[in-house]
Amino acid sequence: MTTVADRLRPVTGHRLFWPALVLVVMIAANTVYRPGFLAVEVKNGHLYGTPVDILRLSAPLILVALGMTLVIATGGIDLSVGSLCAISGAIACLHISRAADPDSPSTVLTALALAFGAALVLGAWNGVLVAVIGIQPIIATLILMVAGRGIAQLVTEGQIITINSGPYRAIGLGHLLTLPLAVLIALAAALLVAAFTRRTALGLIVESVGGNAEASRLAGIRSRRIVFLVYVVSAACAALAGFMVTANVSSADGNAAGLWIELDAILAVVIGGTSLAGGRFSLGGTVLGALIIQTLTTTVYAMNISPQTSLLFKAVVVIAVCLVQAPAFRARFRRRRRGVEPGPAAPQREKEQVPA
Amino acid sequence: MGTGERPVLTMTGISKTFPGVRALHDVDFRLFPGEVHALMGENGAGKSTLIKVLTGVYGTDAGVVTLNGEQVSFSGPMQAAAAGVSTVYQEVNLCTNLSVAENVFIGREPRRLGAVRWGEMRRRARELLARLDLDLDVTAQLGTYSLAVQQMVAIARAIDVRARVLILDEPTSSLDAGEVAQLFRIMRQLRDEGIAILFVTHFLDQVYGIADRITVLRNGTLVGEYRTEELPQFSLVEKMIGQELDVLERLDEQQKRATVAPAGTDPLVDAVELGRRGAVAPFSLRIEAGEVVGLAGLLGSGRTEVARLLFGADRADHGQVRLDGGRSPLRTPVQAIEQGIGFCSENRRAEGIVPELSVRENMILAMQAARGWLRPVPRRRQDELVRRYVEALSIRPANPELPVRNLSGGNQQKVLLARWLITEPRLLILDEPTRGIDVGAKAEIQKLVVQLSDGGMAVLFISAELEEVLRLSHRVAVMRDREMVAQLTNDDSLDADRVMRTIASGTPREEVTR
Amino acid sequence: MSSTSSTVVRSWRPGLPRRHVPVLATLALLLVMYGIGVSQYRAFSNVQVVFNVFIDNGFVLVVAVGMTFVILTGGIDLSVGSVVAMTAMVSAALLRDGMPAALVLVIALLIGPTLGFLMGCAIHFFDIQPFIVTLAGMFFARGMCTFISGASISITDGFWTGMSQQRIGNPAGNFVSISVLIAFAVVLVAAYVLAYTRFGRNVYAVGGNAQSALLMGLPVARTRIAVYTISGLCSAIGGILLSFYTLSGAPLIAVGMELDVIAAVVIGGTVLTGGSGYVFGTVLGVLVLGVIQTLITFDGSLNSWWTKIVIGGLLFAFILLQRLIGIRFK
Amino acid sequence: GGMVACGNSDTGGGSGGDDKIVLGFSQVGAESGWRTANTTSIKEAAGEAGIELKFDDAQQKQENQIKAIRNFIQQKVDVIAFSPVVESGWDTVLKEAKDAKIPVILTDRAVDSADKSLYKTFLGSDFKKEGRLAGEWLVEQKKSASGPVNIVELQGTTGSAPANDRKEGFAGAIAANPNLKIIASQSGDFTRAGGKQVMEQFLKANPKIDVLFAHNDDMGLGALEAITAAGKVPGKDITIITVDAVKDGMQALADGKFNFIAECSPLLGPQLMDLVKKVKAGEEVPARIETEETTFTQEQAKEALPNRKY
Ligand SMILES: Nc1ncnc2c1ncn2[C@@H]1O[C@H](COP(=O)(O)OP(=O)(O)OP(=O)(O)O)[C@@H](O)[C@H]1O
Ligand SMILES: Nc1ncnc2c1ncn2[C@@H]1O[C@H](COP(=O)(O)OP(=O)(O)OP(=O)(O)O)[C@@H](O)[C@H]1O
Ligand SMILES: [Mg+2]
Ligand SMILES: [Mg+2]
Repeated sequence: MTTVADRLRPVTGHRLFWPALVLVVMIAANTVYRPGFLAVEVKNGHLYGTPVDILRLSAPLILVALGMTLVIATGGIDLSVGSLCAISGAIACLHISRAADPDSPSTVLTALALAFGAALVLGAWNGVLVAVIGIQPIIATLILMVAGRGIAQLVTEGQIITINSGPYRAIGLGHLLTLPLAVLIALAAALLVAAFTRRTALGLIVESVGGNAEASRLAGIRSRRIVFLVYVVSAACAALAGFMVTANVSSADGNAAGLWIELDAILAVVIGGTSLAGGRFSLGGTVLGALIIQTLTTTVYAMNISPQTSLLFKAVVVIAVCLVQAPAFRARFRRRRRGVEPGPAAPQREKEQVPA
Repeated sequence: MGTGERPVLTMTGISKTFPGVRALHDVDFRLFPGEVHALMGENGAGKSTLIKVLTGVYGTDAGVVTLNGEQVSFSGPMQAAAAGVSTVYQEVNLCTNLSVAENVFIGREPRRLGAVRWGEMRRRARELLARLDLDLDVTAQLGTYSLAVQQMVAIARAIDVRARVLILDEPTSSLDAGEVAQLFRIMRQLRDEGIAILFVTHFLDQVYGIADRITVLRNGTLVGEYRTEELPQFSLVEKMIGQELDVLERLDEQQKRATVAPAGTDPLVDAVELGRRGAVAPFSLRIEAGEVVGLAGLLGSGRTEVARLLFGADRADHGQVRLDGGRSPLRTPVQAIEQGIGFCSENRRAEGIVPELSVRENMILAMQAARGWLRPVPRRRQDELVRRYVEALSIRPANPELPVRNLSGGNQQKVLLARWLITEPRLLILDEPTRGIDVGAKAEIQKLVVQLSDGGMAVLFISAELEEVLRLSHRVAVMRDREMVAQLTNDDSLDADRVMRTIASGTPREEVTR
Repeated sequence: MSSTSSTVVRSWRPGLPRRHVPVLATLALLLVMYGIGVSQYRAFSNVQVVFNVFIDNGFVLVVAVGMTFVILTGGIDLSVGSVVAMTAMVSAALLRDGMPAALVLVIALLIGPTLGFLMGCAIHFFDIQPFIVTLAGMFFARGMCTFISGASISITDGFWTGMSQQRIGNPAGNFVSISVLIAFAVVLVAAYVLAYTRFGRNVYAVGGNAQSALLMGLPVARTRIAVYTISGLCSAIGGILLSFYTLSGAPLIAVGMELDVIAAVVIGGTVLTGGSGYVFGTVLGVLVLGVIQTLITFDGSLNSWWTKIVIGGLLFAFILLQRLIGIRFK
Repeated sequence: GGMVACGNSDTGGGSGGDDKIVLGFSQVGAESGWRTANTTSIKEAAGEAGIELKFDDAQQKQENQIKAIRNFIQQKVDVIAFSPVVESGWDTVLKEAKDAKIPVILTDRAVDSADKSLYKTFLGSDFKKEGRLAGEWLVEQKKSASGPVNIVELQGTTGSAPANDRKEGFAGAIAANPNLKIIASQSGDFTRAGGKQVMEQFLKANPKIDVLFAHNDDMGLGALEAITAAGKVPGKDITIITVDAVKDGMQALADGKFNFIAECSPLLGPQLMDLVKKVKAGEEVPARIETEETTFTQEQAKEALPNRKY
């Protein structure tokens, strides 16, 4: 018995174990409720099924949450991502809708470049407010959160811009190798961010700035530059997500696109094990967190939970997720159990700690 | 001494395990009323843990604590304080956002009808601090004062309580001789009133100056309890480190540093009329390669400010720093590091460690910053460097992947030191590098400074311990009231007495040697 | 030692300006903004315009006071908007079912603090981040709103309509509502609690450094849990005031209010990491947002989206100036 | 007509010298294309009618609307009009308006005040009727259906008046035929993305869906994508009924992807301005005026599409 527990420890001790378990449990519950939940079939050469939907729909959230992870790791927060989604989507769709040939790749590429550029400028604006002027992140980005919706609606003139552009649509709905393109894009972005932070020293530097900004400064880190940078990255991620959200329905809605995605993104980051106080961050955890949130939403729809109770359901699940993850909660739980069976931890640990 | 009486406090069979570390194993400890009891041990021996277990910060795995013969198990410092156990924890644990007066009294403010009496509180705070010879603006935020002052405030807070047990975990590590004397006077007074005092320090002479009894811990286990007069200094050290090392001999063998200022046309660092309004008056200071310059002065005399200006941590509004005779602007830490300057801050918690990061990451941080984010230090190189310094500075536990927050205070200090040694700087500014470090390690660090300077590294050495400064420095710059009043060559004629006199007396500017 | 009283007075004085610079800067900017309004729009100088700002923001003020406690400890409470709505909703539903007003008041005032208490416990004992716990609280309370009723419920109860329509004013016709008086009472009590009680000072200590506060022997657990309970209570009072204000409970009311409230608190000079700030600043923060809103209505020429952009712009201008003044005086 | 914006926007001098009518209008927000068309209509109509418009956007918050009305009272506008964010909770502020002798007109959504003297009239659509019309059309279509007809419903934002009323109206109408069954009903928040996401799950959870009733065009348009992706033919395999008749919706109807739309016209402007003038002149007006609205089938849509304004 002890041996099994011991062998499992490296797994259960991993910081992604609990979020992953939660995800598995949620999927299992869905499958029990509706056995076809996990069914995936090939339709028109594409994979089709609820799991694929979840992956595809969580792609924008994953993107936004990736940027948010870095921002939060520096001890900040970015409330403007939802508005940035709307702005970038609106600019791209506006350009395409005005172009003579909405189907030509060059039109779409220019549109993407324009929108992406605008998002970078706005990200830089956030960065300047936080890193240079020193405004508290939540307020600095609140400005753009409020004004950004206005900008997005200004771009669309309050209407929903509907476009009919194959290449643009593909960002949200296209497939590559039977997989939704959106999933691949999110995956690529995640790998890119992971490579940039973990293959270079960027991750360490970000964590250090978030962990203790003054100590980092005295160790020779250009903290401001890093802080500035993460807001730009966050904006870039938000822009990509904005493209997906709008491409998904082939229309840009300045008001609804990316609405409240900032809360979901923050939730995803925190569920993934990154502390809002800054410091250590976990990209894998964030991705898992985003999947959990999307699965939760899909569950509400799939189980046909009434709109009246769906928020209650969400509240309960969020609390449950956080509780199983909280070490303090598990410690309490375990202590109660240890009375029955002796904890296997002690004897095993002893050997490795006594210094030779 | 009240040894005839019953102990006011006993701890028996205390064990405490942190994930991966057994901090305490079956430790016994007792404390009698009216005695000063020193708790000794190397860095990481478990002293602070024992104290935290006692006051309920940590739960125990096993063991019994009794207070006045009754078994107690505090759920936290609040309960402990209520039961008459007053504690100053290692590292200043106060709220820097509150005023000095509040830090002294919060939790037991004078009140009338439930309302805090601010005036009364300030008055009493002022009185209490005056007992410690401190004249502060008690309405100012605590954070505006230096660490040493904060430490004194923490002590003031602890001695005000009508406690039966007073616990002081390394209270003297950032104090200078005068402050220590003041503190000891009060400790004796309290002892004579029958209060039991538990005292942790790494200064052996302080132990022999005040303690009645000594308990020694090693690696989380109890070595023994001794009467001070029955335990000679060298056997105390042997018991602490568990080997028959002749550390003390080695300490003594260190000679007065040679006075030869290495010849060179241009000094390595040449600060010209460097100053910052409100912090330190303009001063000039040259440091040659391979030279150790000590900074002496009383608490708050501006030593830290000098160091920060040289490093660019604060921006100078007067004068400039020249390196290698050239005129390179030095305005930020980044530039300083590029020029080969390292700065080990005295305030390791606020300005030093990044608590969440591992020992390894903390160590390579400065090196990594200097290389830029695009060129990560290869993992193998990291491991090699980290292993070398963990060994050289005997950092314990020797697991580099532990979050540095879990290390004992002294070991954190060593990690910081390693961070700068790894960058192989040309000038290393050490602000209180030996604070909270045990005898053995301190000797190692001193040896290291000598070695490094022999190897051509310049060192600016700041320490509250004058002996240490004198032992290591080629020259000693003396600070008083935020002004550099003298630079003395450390030749045979220089001793602690003369430095103290320079600090105390008039304006011996003429003594300045260049 | 003979001149103790005089030293007390002296040492109080020099401490005053620097600590209060941010708040004073905010006050000055607020006055400037008001001045701009008066010079630009004719009716802006009516006393009633100022009174209206208070009438319209009384409940926000109360909620912001609760939020101030939470933020001072370094936490955050996202549930306030939903709790406000839930309180109004519960009151409306119970009144509709014919429960006597006094009983409804008691029940409504208990729900918020209870939820706050539970959230505080989760935050403290299980060490879950306040953001998440209160977000779940927000989902829960909002869910309860729609659960109680999908549509809004009017309140016709005599006590409620009385409280709502009672005007306390002068013969010239200017008036404030009872809610304003209640809000002021809450502000005064909160200011007193923060400045003059042990609990209040503990709030600052926990916000400054919770670990230190614990080692200093302060009741960190109690304080933490209490601030969320207080925030819940303030939200409940805010909810009652809102139900006076609108004489109804609506499931979708006060959506996004938490952000307004947080913004108000922060604009008022309270630092989000905790440990510094004043209730008076929060009052100013609420007024700033209220005056911005008033300015925009008086203008009356803005498009829907320009409204948002201008609100963002004014917010930015305000915070930038506040920050610059703060830096200058440091 | 050709009045350039010569007046300095500062005072709105209205009630001063010239007798241009000043109308204070508080809009819900700009949460949908429908709403924007509504705003545009009102602005244009005000310009044409020579009425000075003080426009306020409440950003979907009742509090903001109450504030705006109070400020209109302070500015002594001639008439106040607003589209209430929610039905209830207006008595206090409307009483203040009444005391200040400023007449109030409601547009688009009603209020539930017991005291009908607080406002002059209501101008707008009847959401319940829209739901009912949609339901009645369906009952008519399926009256020969022998087996059960499975309906899924995409609700608007939970708790909003149009969502509640359309649901109620629709449910009431289809009760006439026990074969018609709503097997799933979920909120799509009035957005295309919401409609699409919910529809995807409806399709997976329910193998046989015959009818979709969406509370607005946008959700219906989103659902279209989901239906297509599932390999079904919208308008054929699944009958789609929506409300609103915005341009994109009409296009879909004309293209045969939708089957029926109950119109909910945002073009209230001209009617509103007429009312304002009448009210200002002290004329009697009916207590309730419904916007001229109709319903569209696919054929009607093809005809109407070329001259739709929005
Ligand atoms: N919170 C913690 N988590 C994990 N390990 C800890 C924690 N606190 C202390 N330790 C470990 O427990 C051991 C004892 O530490 P302690 O702080 O008691 O040492 P100390 O004797 O006070 O040393 P110093 O003289 O350096 O202050 C060390 O190995 C330390 O790394
Ligand atoms: N005894 C004292 N009374 C009042 N203020 C003091 C006292 N000692 C120090 N200070 C204040 O502490 C602040 C920091 O001084 P600084 O850090 O430069 O001193 P230092 O020489 O480095 O001292 P140390 O490093 O020993 O703390 C100064 O602002 C000074 O006013
Ligand atoms: Mg220690
Ligand atoms: Mg110093």
